[in-house]
This record gives sequence, structure tokens and C-alpha cells, in this order.
Amino acid sequence: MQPKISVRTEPFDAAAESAALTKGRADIGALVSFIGLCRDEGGALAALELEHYPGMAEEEMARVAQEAARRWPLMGLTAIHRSGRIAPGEPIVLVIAASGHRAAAFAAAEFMMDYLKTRAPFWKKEWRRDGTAGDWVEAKDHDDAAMERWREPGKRGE
Amino acid sequence: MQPKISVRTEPFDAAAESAALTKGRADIGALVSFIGLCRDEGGALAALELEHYPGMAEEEMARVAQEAARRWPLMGLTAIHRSGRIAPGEPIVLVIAASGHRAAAFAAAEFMMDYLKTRAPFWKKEWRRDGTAGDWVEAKDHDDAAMERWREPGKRGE
Amino acid sequence: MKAVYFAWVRERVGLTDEEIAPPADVRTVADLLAWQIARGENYAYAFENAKAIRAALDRKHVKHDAPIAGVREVAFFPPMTGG
Amino acid sequence: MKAVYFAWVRERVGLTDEEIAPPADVRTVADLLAWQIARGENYAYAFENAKAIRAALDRKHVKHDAPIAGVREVAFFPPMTGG
Repeated sequence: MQPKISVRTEPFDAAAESAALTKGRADIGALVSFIGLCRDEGGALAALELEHYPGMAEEEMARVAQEAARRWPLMGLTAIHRSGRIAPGEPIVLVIAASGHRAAAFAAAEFMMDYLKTRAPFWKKEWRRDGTAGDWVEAKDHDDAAMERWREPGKRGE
Repeated sequence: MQPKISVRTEPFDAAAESAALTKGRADIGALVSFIGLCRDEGGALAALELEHYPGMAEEEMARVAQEAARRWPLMGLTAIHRSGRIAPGEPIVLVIAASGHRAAAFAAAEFMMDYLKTRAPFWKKEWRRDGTAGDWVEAKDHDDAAMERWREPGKRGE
Repeated sequence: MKAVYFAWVRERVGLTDEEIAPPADVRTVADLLAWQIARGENYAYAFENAKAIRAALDRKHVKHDAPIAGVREVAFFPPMTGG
Repeated sequence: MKAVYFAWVRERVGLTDEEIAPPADVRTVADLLAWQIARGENYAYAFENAKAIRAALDRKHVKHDAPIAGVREVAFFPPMTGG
């Protein structure tokens, strides 16, 4: 199982990525997809600007994917992260995990997201509707906590 | 938030169902989709025949969806289960959960699947490639265990 | 009262559904299972292992000690295997 | 050694990357941060709160006590907010 990792500016086609994982095989019982979207709760956001560390972003995503593949019996794993300006409602990140059974697929997809959030070198800057630059999005403690729980014994689906 | 529940024989379009949940809104940050597929490990399976209890199947799926909506702050929840003959590699069930944040979306989607597995009145019968009827698929203890863990305190994403 | 059967319970009984009229002393699902077993070989075969039988009354899951008074539809089926 | 900066570290330093040549007694990432702060106001502003700065050596996350000997590329950036 070779994970597919990609960083790119253009949108992704989640359905096509899912189809690529399942095509021509009948051993996959569970496919879990996560799509992270640009959210605007206050109505003042024009876009998020996603900056990344070229080279390291892909390498770190690949390291996380290899760790997921080591932990769970996966038949497919795709992670695509966009960079550049992304408007509210648009997709930012896609993770798809395929496995024989649902527990492994759910756990692997959530593990990927928890690790990508805190280990993949991406940063979000807000741009406001009035054309001015907003703040850099701050990292959240609960994201670190979400990652840490995968270090505990008795991890899910393993 | 009104969950969408459906039981039907024809395939579903997961991308269209996702798009229906997110269209025209910018408050959804996380979309988790689960697709359960007909699996054939041994190579002897012609199809699974999905039998269901019309009326109760939809009602029970709706009850589980309402319970998920009560537990997590969801902005969309879709559950589609197919009935009839389904060939290996084809999709059987789709669950999509939309929320502001990923922990709630992951937990709600996995909760839906764990509950549907053990509470929704569907049964699978195997049909072999030689044309003969195989066994009725037996319920698995680990599916009951998967459901039971949602009763424990400190449930995820709540 | 309408009885409906699914999966291998349906195959063993040989019917998808039927009208049944159990006597007044059949008060619970467990009573109904015992009464069904006495109705014939097909019923005895279908319901021989009561632990393997799930029941629903008017489309809601119930345990075997649930009372059947006033129920219009009782369903018998094996543990579910959807999803 | 090439230094690269991202997000608000990049904005405060005012550069995306540069060649740096720290003296021999700068042995760890922490040493490098202290040395950077002394290089000017923009560096002092960027690196004033060392706890808020993450570092990578040759594209791998490291802690501040990591030795920098032999490293070709050092990166400084805030905690990540992708996903």
C-alpha cells in the first residue's frame, strides 16, 4: 500500500480520489473520507491564505501516512492538502482511508487529520472582506491533545 | 438540522450527497463520509442480498440519527442504506456527518455506523458464484462491543 | 395481530407474514415464542434457539419480557447484519 | 547554512530565506535563536518568544536542544495550523 500524498493549489475531486482507491478490487469493506472546509462563522472572512513549507509539507504528510499504514491494515490512503487562497465554503484538505473493516478506516483517517493538524508545516492567514489582512490562525491546545491521545495504550482499531 | 434517511435498491452518489449538505453555506468545517462496500475476500461470492424490514428500517435509522444529532453539534447528517442484491466492490451504505469541527463529525459518523450495524433491521445473505445460496451473515460480537463503548462516560467529541 | 418474519426466521417459518391469534395467556414476547414453537415443525425449527431471536413490537426493538397487549405487528428476526 | 522562515516569523523577519553563518559556539537551535535575536530589531521581534517558535532541521521537526552541526537548512515557524 503506497499512500498518495499531494500539496496543490487547485481543488480536489473527492469522488475521483475515492474511486481510484476502490477501482477493480473487492477486498475493501470500509472507506472513510474527511474533507476539511474553509469556515467563516462571523461573515467577515474573504479567504484563508494557506502557506506551506514546500518539500517538508509533502515529506511530513508522507511520514504521517507511513505511521498510519504501520498501525492499521490499510488498503489505501490518500491525503491532499491545498495551499494558496481558499474562500469560505471551499475544501482545504482531503483524507481517505480504505480498509477491510470500518474501525481501522475511521481510526486511520482521524489519526491522519490529528497528526496533519499539528505536524504538517501549513499556516493559515485570514484575509478580511474589507481587503485587509487579518490574523494568523493560532494553533489550538485541543489539537495537540487530539494528537497526544494516539500515544496512549489501547489505541482504536489497532 | 433534519437528517436525511433513505433505504433504496439503486446506488447512491456520495459526492452529490456531500454537496447537498455543504451547498450555499460556510459554517461547516468538517465533513466525514463513510462508505461500506460489499467485500469478497475468498473470491467465491457472487453477491450479498440485503433484506430489510420496510418501515422499521427507516424509522430505526432516523432514531439513531436523532440520537447522533442530540449528542454532537451537527450541521448535516445523511444515512443511505441499500437493499437487494449487491455485487462485490459495490457500495452498501453511506453515512455523512457535517459539523463545525472534525472531532464531532468523526464521532457522529462512527456512532451512526456502530448503531446501524446492530440496531437497523437489515440482514445479509450470501449468494455464491456457482449460483447456490450461501449462509446468512452472522452478527459479530465486536459489532455489539463497538456499539456499547458509546455508552461509556467521556464519549468522543461531545 | 400481524406477525412478520425476516432472514432465516422467514425461511424456516416459510412465510413472510401472517395473522396470528394467540390465546389470552400469551402475554409477553417470550410467551409468544413458546406458543409459536408448538404450532408446527417449521415454527419449532425457526424458534428453537430463543436466544438467537430478536423481536420488534410495532417496529420498535423490545426484549423478550416485553408485554404484547395492544400490539398490531410483531416481528421476529435474527441479530441484524446491516451496514 | 540556509535559514527559511514561514508565516508571521517570515513577516517579522522580512525575508523568506537567507544564507546565515553563525559562529562556531552556536551549537543548538536554542543557540541559533539567541544569535538571531541579536542580529537586529526585526529578528528580535520575530524570535522574542522562543516558546512560540518551532524549528526544523533539513525538513524534520526538532526540539530547541537539537544540534545544528552539518545541517544545510534550518526553518523557523509558528505552531502549525493546517488541516
